[in-house]
Amino acid sequence: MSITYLEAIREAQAKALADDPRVFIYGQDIGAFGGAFKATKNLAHEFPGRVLDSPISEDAMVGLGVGAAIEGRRPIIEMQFADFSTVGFNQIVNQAATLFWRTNVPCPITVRLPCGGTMGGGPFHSQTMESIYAHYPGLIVMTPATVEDAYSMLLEAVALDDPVVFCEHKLLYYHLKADKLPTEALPTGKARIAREGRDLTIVAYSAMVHEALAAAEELAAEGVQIEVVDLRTVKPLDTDTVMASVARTGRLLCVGESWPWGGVNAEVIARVASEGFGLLDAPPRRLNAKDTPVPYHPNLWAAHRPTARSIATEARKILRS
Amino acid sequence: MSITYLEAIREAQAKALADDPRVFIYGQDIGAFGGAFKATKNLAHEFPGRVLDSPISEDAMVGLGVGAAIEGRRPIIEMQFADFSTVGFNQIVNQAATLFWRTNVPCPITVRLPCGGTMGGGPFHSQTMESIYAHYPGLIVMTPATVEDAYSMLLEAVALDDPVVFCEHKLLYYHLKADKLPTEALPTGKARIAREGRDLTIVAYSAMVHEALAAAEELAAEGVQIEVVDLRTVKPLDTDTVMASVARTGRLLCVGESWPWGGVNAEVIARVASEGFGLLDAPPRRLNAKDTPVPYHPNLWAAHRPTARSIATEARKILRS
Amino acid sequence: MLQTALKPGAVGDSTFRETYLKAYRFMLLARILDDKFASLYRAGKIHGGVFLGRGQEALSVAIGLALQKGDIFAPLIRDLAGRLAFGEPVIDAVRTYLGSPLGPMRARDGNVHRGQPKEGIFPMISHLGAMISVVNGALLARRFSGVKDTVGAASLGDGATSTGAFHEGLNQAAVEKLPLLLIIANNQYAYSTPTTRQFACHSLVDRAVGYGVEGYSIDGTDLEACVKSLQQAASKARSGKGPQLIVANLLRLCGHGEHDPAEYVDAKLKCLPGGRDCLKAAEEEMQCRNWGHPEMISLWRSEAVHKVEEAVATVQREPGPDPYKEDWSAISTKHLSEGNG
Amino acid sequence: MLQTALKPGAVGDSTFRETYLKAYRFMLLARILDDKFASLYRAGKIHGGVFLGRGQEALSVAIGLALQKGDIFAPLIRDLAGRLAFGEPVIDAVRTYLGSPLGPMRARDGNVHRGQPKEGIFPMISHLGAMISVVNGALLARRFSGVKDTVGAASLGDGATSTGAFHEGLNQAAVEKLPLLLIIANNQYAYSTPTTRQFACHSLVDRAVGYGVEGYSIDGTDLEACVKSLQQAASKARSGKGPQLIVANLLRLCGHGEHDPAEYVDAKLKCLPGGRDCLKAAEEEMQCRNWGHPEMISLWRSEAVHKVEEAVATVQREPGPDPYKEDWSAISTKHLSEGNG
Ligand SMILES: Cc1ncc(C[n+]2csc(CCOP(=O)(O)OP(=O)(O)O)c2C)c(N)n1
Ligand SMILES: Cc1ncc(C[n+]2csc(CCOP(=O)(O)OP(=O)(O)O)c2C)c(N)n1
Ligand SMILES: [Mg+2]
Ligand SMILES: [Mg+2]
Repeated sequence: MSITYLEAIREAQAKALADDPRVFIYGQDIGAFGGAFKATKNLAHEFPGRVLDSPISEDAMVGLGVGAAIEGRRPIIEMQFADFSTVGFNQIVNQAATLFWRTNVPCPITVRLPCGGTMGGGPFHSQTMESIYAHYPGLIVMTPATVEDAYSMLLEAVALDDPVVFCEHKLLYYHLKADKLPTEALPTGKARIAREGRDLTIVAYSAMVHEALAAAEELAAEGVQIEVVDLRTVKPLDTDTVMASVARTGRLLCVGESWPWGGVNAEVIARVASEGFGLLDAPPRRLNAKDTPVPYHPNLWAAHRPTARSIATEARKILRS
Repeated sequence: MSITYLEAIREAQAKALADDPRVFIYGQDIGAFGGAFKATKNLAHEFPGRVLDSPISEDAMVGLGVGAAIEGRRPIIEMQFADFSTVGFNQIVNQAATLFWRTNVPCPITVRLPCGGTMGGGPFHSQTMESIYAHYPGLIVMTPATVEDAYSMLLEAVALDDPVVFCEHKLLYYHLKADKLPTEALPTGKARIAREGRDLTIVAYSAMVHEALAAAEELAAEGVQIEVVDLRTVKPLDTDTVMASVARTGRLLCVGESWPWGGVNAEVIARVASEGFGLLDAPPRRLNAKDTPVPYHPNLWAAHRPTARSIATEARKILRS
Repeated sequence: MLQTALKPGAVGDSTFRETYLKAYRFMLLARILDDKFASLYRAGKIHGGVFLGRGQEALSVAIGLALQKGDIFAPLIRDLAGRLAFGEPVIDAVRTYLGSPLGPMRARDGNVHRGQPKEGIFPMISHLGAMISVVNGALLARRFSGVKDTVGAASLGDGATSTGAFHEGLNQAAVEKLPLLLIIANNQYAYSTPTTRQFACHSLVDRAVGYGVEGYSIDGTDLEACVKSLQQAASKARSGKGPQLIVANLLRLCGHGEHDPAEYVDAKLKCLPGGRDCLKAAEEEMQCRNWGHPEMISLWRSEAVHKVEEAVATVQREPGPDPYKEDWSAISTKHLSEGNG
Repeated sequence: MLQTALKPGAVGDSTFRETYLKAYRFMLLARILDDKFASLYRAGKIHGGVFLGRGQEALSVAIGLALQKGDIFAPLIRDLAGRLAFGEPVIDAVRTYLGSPLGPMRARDGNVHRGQPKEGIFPMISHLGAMISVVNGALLARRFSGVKDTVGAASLGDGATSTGAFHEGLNQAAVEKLPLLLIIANNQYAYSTPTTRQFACHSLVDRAVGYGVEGYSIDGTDLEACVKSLQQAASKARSGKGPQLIVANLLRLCGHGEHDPAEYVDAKLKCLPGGRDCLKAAEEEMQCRNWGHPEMISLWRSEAVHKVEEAVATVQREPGPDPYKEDWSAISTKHLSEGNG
């Protein structure tokens, strides 16, 4: 049997609903229909009254989740696309994220964001928003890159007493497969060494981990050994694991799908430069999407986002320096 | 005669309205009342029909501005507090910011955000959002630190064909004074050397420029010469000026009022580390607000944001390293 | 859909007399506490803004009295009377305004941004309209738990009806048929902005039909009308009739905040129905009906003054917050906290 | 407030006959072009989604015909007929769907996200409801310029009425008394979600009174009703009567997108009024009235097919976009562009 990244997300929600009566799911078309991506397939049927179709009201969807959380529930709010969370933004960053600090009442809400570019997605169905949400105090931001993490981290997200922005990547939904669901996982907040190497550290997360691994493969043929660090969560960010890797390799390339100004890559480089300056044998570099909206046409989209090829090219530059 | 930072903003809007018939202003309580901070005092009277009170509808306020811009107008949209732009967020980052790239029709809209902490402001009347807006392609983000820049940069913002998020700092509104309005200014996108020095570069913007200058003064007494760079605009970011300064001093401290994860400080450090690695004689460091909402009580607020004292302390650390 | 507020024959009935007097006492206490905050503000003793409920006590107290222990209340900035009637201790308000670390917001948040979620008082965030869907969520959670006979009330001003959050929140409650009381205090202004710049409908109650909820239009300065309408609305909500939209007409008898002289207020409004002082009106009503003798009222007043002065004195002796005692972490899972980057 | 759509006696009148036939031709062209997009989608020739207006052509075309050159139209995803009637060239649609760099969106945006602002067609962003206030702003700008006799139309679905943007936009237009036509195509579903999960009011037209705007409720499958109601609403808006809210009842005769088999659609709906195919209905109507002989109609059909095939053939010969020719800058002030960090 083999299971996809998307099925893992569906299974994690099924398990959360089955194990914890406090869990419910709220979002557009997630009930009988099973969601725009089928991440809640059959869940409304298996868990009557606990998987509810919402109106097209992102602000109220998140607000409702916060209110239910105050009453001890563990809501999962599905945004149909991450891009639409901009209209639920205020409730996420100012309501959910501030509740515990202001009132000492925890806010165990999970907001699922189907993120990232796909062929023909275009400017408003392709955005990644981890760099926006991670800036705000009070939020945990997860960016699983594997089927196993999609499953175990979503269960973690629901179990945590704090608001979690769960960034799942649409490009991984169907193609990424595993043989079975994991029974154990790294703790939340710990990064993972996705591939070991001694010449260069590539820090990535979400779909970019796979581009980085492909680049590492390509470079291996050239006799270069790339270490790939999968951040898993971007807030909190596992500086120790990154630093330990850079200590081994002396070189750092950060790869992310979000826009170049600020964000995960800038944060990682700033931390390494501040706390691990002496570890660096060469200037740290980063690779992001280009500084425009995400283009519709595949030709343009392929040039807009980092790919195994552009990562390999960037890596060679660093290795030469 | 002396003029405050707030009066300079009012004067810039008066001049823009007088010089350019395409300009109008739209926002809550900005008409006869002159605005919550009086940034539009008497303008409704002086320019009948061009300074309009809006309903409490931030999303529609920005949307209206974009539509008017399409028709060739130059709207200035006043948010009552930057914090409330979260409910106008979608129209700023997905409508205004994408219009030109998608349609080739420019979007000359200026969104004024009264930003930053003040005594007793609390979590929802104190936020700075430059780090959020600067992440998005299609926006220019200005953060004036002086009376002169408040005036000339706002005029620039209105004159530019692109959407500008204009971050004015409430703490500077009344206290910061100049003798007269400027007749010339640095071009948009150029940073300013606010104070020259050879031992350490402090990069700051908005209200933090003044904290940095105070720290520099304090350290001068200890025989240390601090160079203070005022970014003026955080997007685009004047990497050249920053790099040139670091080339002189070899040491870098970035200071900002926004939250620690990501944002302006991380971006500046990432650029210097990537492009000016060899210029650094010591690890670059940064100082931000603490990673919680902005506290209400002055005791807590003073500890939450960077101050001349905490900047000086941080600077000494770097100078010792 | 539109309903008249008064149940005929109710007047004079003795339990109502007690309710009325009880309401009046809370209004009086609220007025006195508000006045105290105003004077503390003028004395420079309060950081940031001070926002009063002067002129809106009748409506606000009616909300607090229509709610029962265990219900939910998301008050807005002019709801001191309702908060007190619902059970918020005077000292909570004082501690929050004066920034005492012993208050419910621990000096982290201030003035009207206070509450105790576990006691059913949801502390507003500033963004207008944002609390409605939060109340919806709490009510939905209670439905999940099989809790019956509960309601949640959310207060709003006329200006806040222009927010998208108001629309999404009320519509969501209507779709889920939640026991939500949405009370709109139309005090004629949003800060300086008159209602003509805020909406174009004849009355905000005309919105009820568009959501499929019941609507009430009342004189917010008439204590009896407020108490009876809110009670009627609350019992309807409790009995499964879904959201109830109460629109009260009244006038803000103070500035938007104490910093605001409010010269923009049209003096004529004071002479119109809804423009009078609801506290005075209640006193006159009590006289006509011969309810509560003047001596009793002045006794109540001095008791209220004493209560307020005592609370203020206590809080003023309390030390301010100590930044070194703060853990500066915004999340409850401490080992995941990033500290201060 | 609620109005009946039909002006009596209009039927048969010869200019109306022409309008009707003209409308029918655009509906036919839209249906054929939509069908072509569907087959291109099935053939894997289109990147991303394909969204059809099948079943909504009568309403959509009526919008396009009620508008004049110089007016503003913010179409939504099911407005191909209205776009064509308003003047959008067939090739613009084809180029956008096939991602030709020669199209108005230059392959940067696709499918229904197309338009030419300077021609009065505002290209939607995906966020539902977001275009209303943009149309308001354009109309306000025209008022500033003293432009009279102009209107702006914004299309919406039933689901989009649940967005805060819908509320803020319509309310804003009402406050400014702008000449906005807000057309709601209630096609019974928002993607898979039935209206019972979207709103609780009896009819969406009941919302008009709450905004103080005129409301119309029409059968969206009745071409005559659509054309006349939209013309009536447009002339009212032109003459300064403020926003007009048109709510049309109809059924989406396709999936949400072509990827969607839409098994969730209740078959009974097809038998209810509003459930029929408006194109067939118009043809039947034409037969009864003896307007346009069958031969003419089949001639029109083949002309339309030809037009569509020609456009597709042309565009398919056009080269795709070249990333190296892109300047990858999102702002117009090039010297301020950060490039690609
Ligand atoms: C979304 C949002 N925009 C702006 C503000 C700033 N603001 C605070 S109170 C207020 C006026 C509110 O008027 P109304 O709703 O009528 O309540 P009232 O003050 O009259 O009781 C405004 C504009 C806010 N708090 N939230
Ligand atoms: C704010 C927002 N949330 C979610 C979506 C995703 N979405 C796109 S179309 C659609 C359904 C729209 O239904 P309706 O408004 O009835 O229009 P219809 O498709 O029926 O014509 C949804 C949920 C969106 N585009 N915007
Ligand atoms: Mg008001
Ligand atoms: Mg629909």
